[in-house]
Amino acid sequence: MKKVYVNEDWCLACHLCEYYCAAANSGAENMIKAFSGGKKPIPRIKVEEGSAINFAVQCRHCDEPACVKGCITGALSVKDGVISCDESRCVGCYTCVLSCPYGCIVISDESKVIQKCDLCIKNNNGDPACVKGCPNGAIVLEER
Amino acid sequence: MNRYVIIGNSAAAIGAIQGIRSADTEGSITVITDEPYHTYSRPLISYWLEGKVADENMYYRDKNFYTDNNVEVLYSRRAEKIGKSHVTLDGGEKLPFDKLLAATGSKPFVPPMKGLDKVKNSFTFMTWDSVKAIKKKVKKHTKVLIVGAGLIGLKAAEALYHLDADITVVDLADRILPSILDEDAGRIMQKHIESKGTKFILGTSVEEFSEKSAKLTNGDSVDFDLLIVAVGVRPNTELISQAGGKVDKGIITDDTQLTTLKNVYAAGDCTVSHDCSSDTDRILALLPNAFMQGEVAGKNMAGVEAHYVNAIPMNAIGFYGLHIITAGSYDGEAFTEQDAEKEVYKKLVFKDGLLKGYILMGDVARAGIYTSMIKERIPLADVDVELLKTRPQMMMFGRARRLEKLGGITQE
Amino acid sequence: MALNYYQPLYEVIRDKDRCIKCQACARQCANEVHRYDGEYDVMISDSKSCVDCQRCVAICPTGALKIANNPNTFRENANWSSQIMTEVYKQAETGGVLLSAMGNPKEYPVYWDKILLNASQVTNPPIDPLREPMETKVFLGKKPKNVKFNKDGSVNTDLPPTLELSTPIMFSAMSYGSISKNAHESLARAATELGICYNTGEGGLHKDFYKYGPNTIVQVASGRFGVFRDYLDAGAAVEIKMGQGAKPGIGGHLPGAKILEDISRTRMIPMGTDAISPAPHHDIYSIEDLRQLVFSLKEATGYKKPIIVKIAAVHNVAAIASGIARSGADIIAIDGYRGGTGAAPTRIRDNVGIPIELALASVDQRLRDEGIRNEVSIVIAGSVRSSADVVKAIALGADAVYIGTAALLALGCHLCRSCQTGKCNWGIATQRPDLVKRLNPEIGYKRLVNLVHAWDHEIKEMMGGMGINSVEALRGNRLMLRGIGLTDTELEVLGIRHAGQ
Amino acid sequence: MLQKEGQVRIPSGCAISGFISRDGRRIGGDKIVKSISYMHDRSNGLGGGFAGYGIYPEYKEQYAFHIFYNSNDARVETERFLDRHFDVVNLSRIPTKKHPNIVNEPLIWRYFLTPLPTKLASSQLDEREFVAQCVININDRIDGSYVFSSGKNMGVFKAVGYPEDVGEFYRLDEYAGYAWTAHGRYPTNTPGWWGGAHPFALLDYTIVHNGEISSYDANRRYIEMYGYKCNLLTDTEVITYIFDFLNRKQNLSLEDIARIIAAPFWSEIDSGKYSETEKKKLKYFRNVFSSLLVTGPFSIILGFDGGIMALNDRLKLRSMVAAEKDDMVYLASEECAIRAICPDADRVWSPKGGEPVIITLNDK
Repeated sequence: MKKVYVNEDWCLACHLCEYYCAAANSGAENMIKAFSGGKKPIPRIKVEEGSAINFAVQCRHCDEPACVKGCITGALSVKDGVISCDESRCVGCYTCVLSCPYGCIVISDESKVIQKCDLCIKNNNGDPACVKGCPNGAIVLEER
Repeated sequence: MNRYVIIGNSAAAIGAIQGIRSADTEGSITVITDEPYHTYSRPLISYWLEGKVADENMYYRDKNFYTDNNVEVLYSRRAEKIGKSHVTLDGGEKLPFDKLLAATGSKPFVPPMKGLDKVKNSFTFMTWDSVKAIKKKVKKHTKVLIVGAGLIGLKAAEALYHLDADITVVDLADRILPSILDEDAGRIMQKHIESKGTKFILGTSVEEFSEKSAKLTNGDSVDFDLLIVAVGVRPNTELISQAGGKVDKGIITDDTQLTTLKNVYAAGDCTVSHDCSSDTDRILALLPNAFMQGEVAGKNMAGVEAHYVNAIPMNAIGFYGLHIITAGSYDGEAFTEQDAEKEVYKKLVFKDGLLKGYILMGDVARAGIYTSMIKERIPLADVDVELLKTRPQMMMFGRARRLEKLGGITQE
Repeated sequence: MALNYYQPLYEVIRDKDRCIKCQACARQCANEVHRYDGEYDVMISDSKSCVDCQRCVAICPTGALKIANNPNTFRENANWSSQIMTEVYKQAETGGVLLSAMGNPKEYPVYWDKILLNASQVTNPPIDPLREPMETKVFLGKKPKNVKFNKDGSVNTDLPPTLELSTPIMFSAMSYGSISKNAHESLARAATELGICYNTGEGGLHKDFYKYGPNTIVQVASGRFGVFRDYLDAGAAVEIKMGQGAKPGIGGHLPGAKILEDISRTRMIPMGTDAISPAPHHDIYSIEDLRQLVFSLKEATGYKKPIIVKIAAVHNVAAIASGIARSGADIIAIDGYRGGTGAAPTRIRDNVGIPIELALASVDQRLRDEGIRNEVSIVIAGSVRSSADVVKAIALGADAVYIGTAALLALGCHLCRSCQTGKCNWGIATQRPDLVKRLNPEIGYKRLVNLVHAWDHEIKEMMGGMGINSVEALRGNRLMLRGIGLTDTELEVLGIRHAGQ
Repeated sequence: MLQKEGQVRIPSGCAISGFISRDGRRIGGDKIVKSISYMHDRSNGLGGGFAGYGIYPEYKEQYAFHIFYNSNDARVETERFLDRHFDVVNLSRIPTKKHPNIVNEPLIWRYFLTPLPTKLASSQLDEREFVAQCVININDRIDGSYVFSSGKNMGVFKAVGYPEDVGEFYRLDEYAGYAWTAHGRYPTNTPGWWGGAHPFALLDYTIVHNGEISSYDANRRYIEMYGYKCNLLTDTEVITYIFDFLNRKQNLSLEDIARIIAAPFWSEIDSGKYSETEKKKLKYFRNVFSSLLVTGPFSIILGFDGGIMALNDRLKLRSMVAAEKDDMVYLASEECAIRAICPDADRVWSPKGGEPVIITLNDK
């Protein structure tokens, strides 16, 4: 399955992936609207910055997903290899936050339920927004 | 064609069904449950009581789960006895099996307490039915006494808080949530809960109940309209022990979840697990644990070898909006950071060059990275400990490990 | 400083309705123009530091930024322009030589834009490159004067060392040091994929890039940086750099601050020391000295590699070229006054040298008049901006062109002409690791390949239009050119007729 | 005033025809006139001409110069030049017949010459080079004088007019040769000048050409480095010089010359159809003589001592047909021009672009 990978040699820590991700999944029609009025939608990708190395991390869509197995409500599920969350069923217990070895489950500021990368299959973005938005080709969608 | 029988209808049972079906789409699966409900999530009962989760969201898997997986469910039936190749149901009916799973879970423990029989509105907090009964009795300002300041007692308290009940929690211990929090963290949580109006009476116990009042050992008495006893749970091990299977604190299994009985497996809260963080055998009554044990059991029942290892105690839970994530064992050298004002607490426990356990309160983001450190026994020598202490992050791993973990690339 | 005698050149214009305060601009500006103020929750811009490199504009996800000319004006004066005044103020302030980068930006005539191409109508069919073969392969190097025959009467097909290019375009000399390693890698990989050559410049050859040797021209310049046996052996050709169009008559200076570990090793000079290329080669004070160096290099490389001599286009370029053609060199590279540089004194860059178009025309004609055009190939450089410029250059007589600025543009350069600061926000003219990283060679090399492919297609279209299906039939074919708006002298130097004639 | 050849570059379309008897049988000039007349519509009356080989058996050791003079003064000056360099064995006006369609004729003279041995020796040139340089000298330097034929035992006859009229004008029925070529011209912007008509000749090389080459200036500027002067600015002129340069000066065979001026495409060279040696040679030619690649449409017939050769551009952008009958080989822009004089050819074919058809006398 094609997954999103980040090449840390080329990540510039510009954090644009976070913004493209947040905007794409905000339901707003564009980035300006997504962030209008001081709104700060939470991205499902997270840039880690080091002194020389930076990289972004997002869901690895594991073959044996601890988050899905541990989910107490059944909100997390796997379909065609893509792990996604039915946010209407999440109660915010964060067992998945506890379980994810990559720290890729994020908590919505507003609803307090969790959000996670679903490779943009649920929005109208086409290829994942982080991949399309990365200015340096550091984020790729590929088979490995 | 294999005949699979599963006693129980919760996480371990569902895990087993998924495990069996990943390997065997043909065999027949029969589930025996003494409840009348489609599989539902027990941890959700407090949310249901609070009104946060509606009936239709109580279910652990969607409506078609059994049909889709070709499972027959015997609702409101009890398994009375396990034989060599059949289960005797209530009413004497015999259900033959080739492989059996005991996913019998646990039951509330109600210790003998003087005068308890006089209390009409006494409840435990374990099943959907129990909270349904509670809901009928609770109105605004209903006085509720909860015995037990553990996870169940406080989840019950939180739910009732949302129903504007007047809540008092009594516990023999001098702090709350002693099973998962240390004293400092417990204090922060206690303060937080108290700030919402819930009262604690700690270090004391009920000497004697009357119908609507409890006399405490410290001499005080507490009036109540409704009593919830939440002092603990006990695994349902009788079926196995009666059949001759080995039982200790819970049902004993090997790491394929096989009991000491041939063709009989067990999974979930009724079993004993090996906690790899403390290297001890104990009951890990946790939903993820139950599901994964069930899944391993299911695979083995269907003939695919699987092992359940790396189990650790872990909890992700929130009370009155303050979240905690904890995992592992707290036996070792501790690094702590706290800001009681902001209700933020962090404790990392190191031993033998490994991260053994942690408590995160308030800021729980990315806690799973710590969990993976414990489960995978990643040596501290391999990570940047300063970064580890700052916050959970992938940056603390070396480049090679990051490439492996994040990039799926293993370097020679 | 109490008084600002001059004002910033540019003004950062931020559309507050569009800005989402993502701070990408702040993170990406090495000049620290943009800043987020947490206290007031606003983005703040310091226009004074802005060089108009357009990085922030390009990276802004909402199109909230524009860089505009500062509308502030000095009183208009056709003689004392704002720029000249500002330069006086700067020099009065610093006492220093003005430095600039990239090519001469002044409004001198661009002859490429005053030359028009021909196309076939009726008497001669245009050729459709999508249907018919259309060839752009060229060979650079000396051609034998006469055909020689073997004893059995067959043609002796041995040739002097030759560079074979899939298309008559090469990447011009840009040293590792003046540009980043990633920029070099992009050029090297692109040249390899394209079947052309790139040029090391005078910075030596990084050990990682020896594998691109068959597509590498290694340069020997007055500083002799990084020159040793393996280096000479690695390249497909050796270029002796006598001069550079952007700064004829002067040498180069890479400040010690840029001589980091890798560069120091590649240039073979101690870390932190200034890399100074003298103005002349101190072993070449005349043409016969050049001949000695040409043959020294041939000896050193076993007569297997063509030797290129690169000069700046100056007034008597034709005579100089004639001398070079007779020096044993195989290829002459001529760099016009609009050629780029990583750093040059502004006055030199803007006032020394001549346009490459005129230099090329006179060199080609001179060599033909002397009957020695086949002794050397001619490669020209110094602002070849498009495939049309390439076609015109070849029709004027060039065998191939070097592109430098255009290649850098492909890599992201926006011609802010601030290379000398070392803070290139596009990761090209910098050695700062965080900035170098911004040029991902994977992207960079593809963009270069795209550019050259696109130009190659266009060259083929234009050739096809003229009814020419191979680039050798275009070379020196000045009948395909007509001048527009040129004086008789200019037409005479270019050797072309005026449009309508 | 309209400019003539040499003052301006004039593209033109045309008709060409030619034939040879491999046995060396001499065939009357009326045949070639008949052939070219069938392609009347391919000319526009602004030029026609012929080359005959083997037509002066009685003077076969002498160079036959055909010269146009604009004036008697030009003739006098030229003859003074000729006397200085040659032993003139015979001189006369070329016999012509008044023709209503042929007007403004210059003075047309013929000389049979041998280079003066002393002059030749002091020039240190070989004889043919000496003669070629003299021809180029006259054409370049003597105003109003133009040598349009300079080979041995062959002659060019050309004028402004339709080729069939030109043939009558020169009384070609009175000549006989083993090979003939012919040209009907369709220039697009000139009144036509007698010297600009085809064939173009240097020594025994003659070229008739149909086409318009796009590589002209690249070819011209190259060939002029080697002592040639392209005074007429015509394709035919430069192609003739290229043949002369490659064949006479570089000693390359006609086959190899075809591989240079109509070189195979790289895709073809690399296609695997050639041996490594052949590939290397093709690559060598395309490198060393890259400036002699001729692009744009052309079909040419080269006449030379003892044979003729036909060649098309490598895309075959101009028509050319060949035919064979017994010892005869015919070449023409259109098949009708062959059928007119050889209705029952054994074989008729269309040579491929870039592939030369070279026919030589059997005893050569």
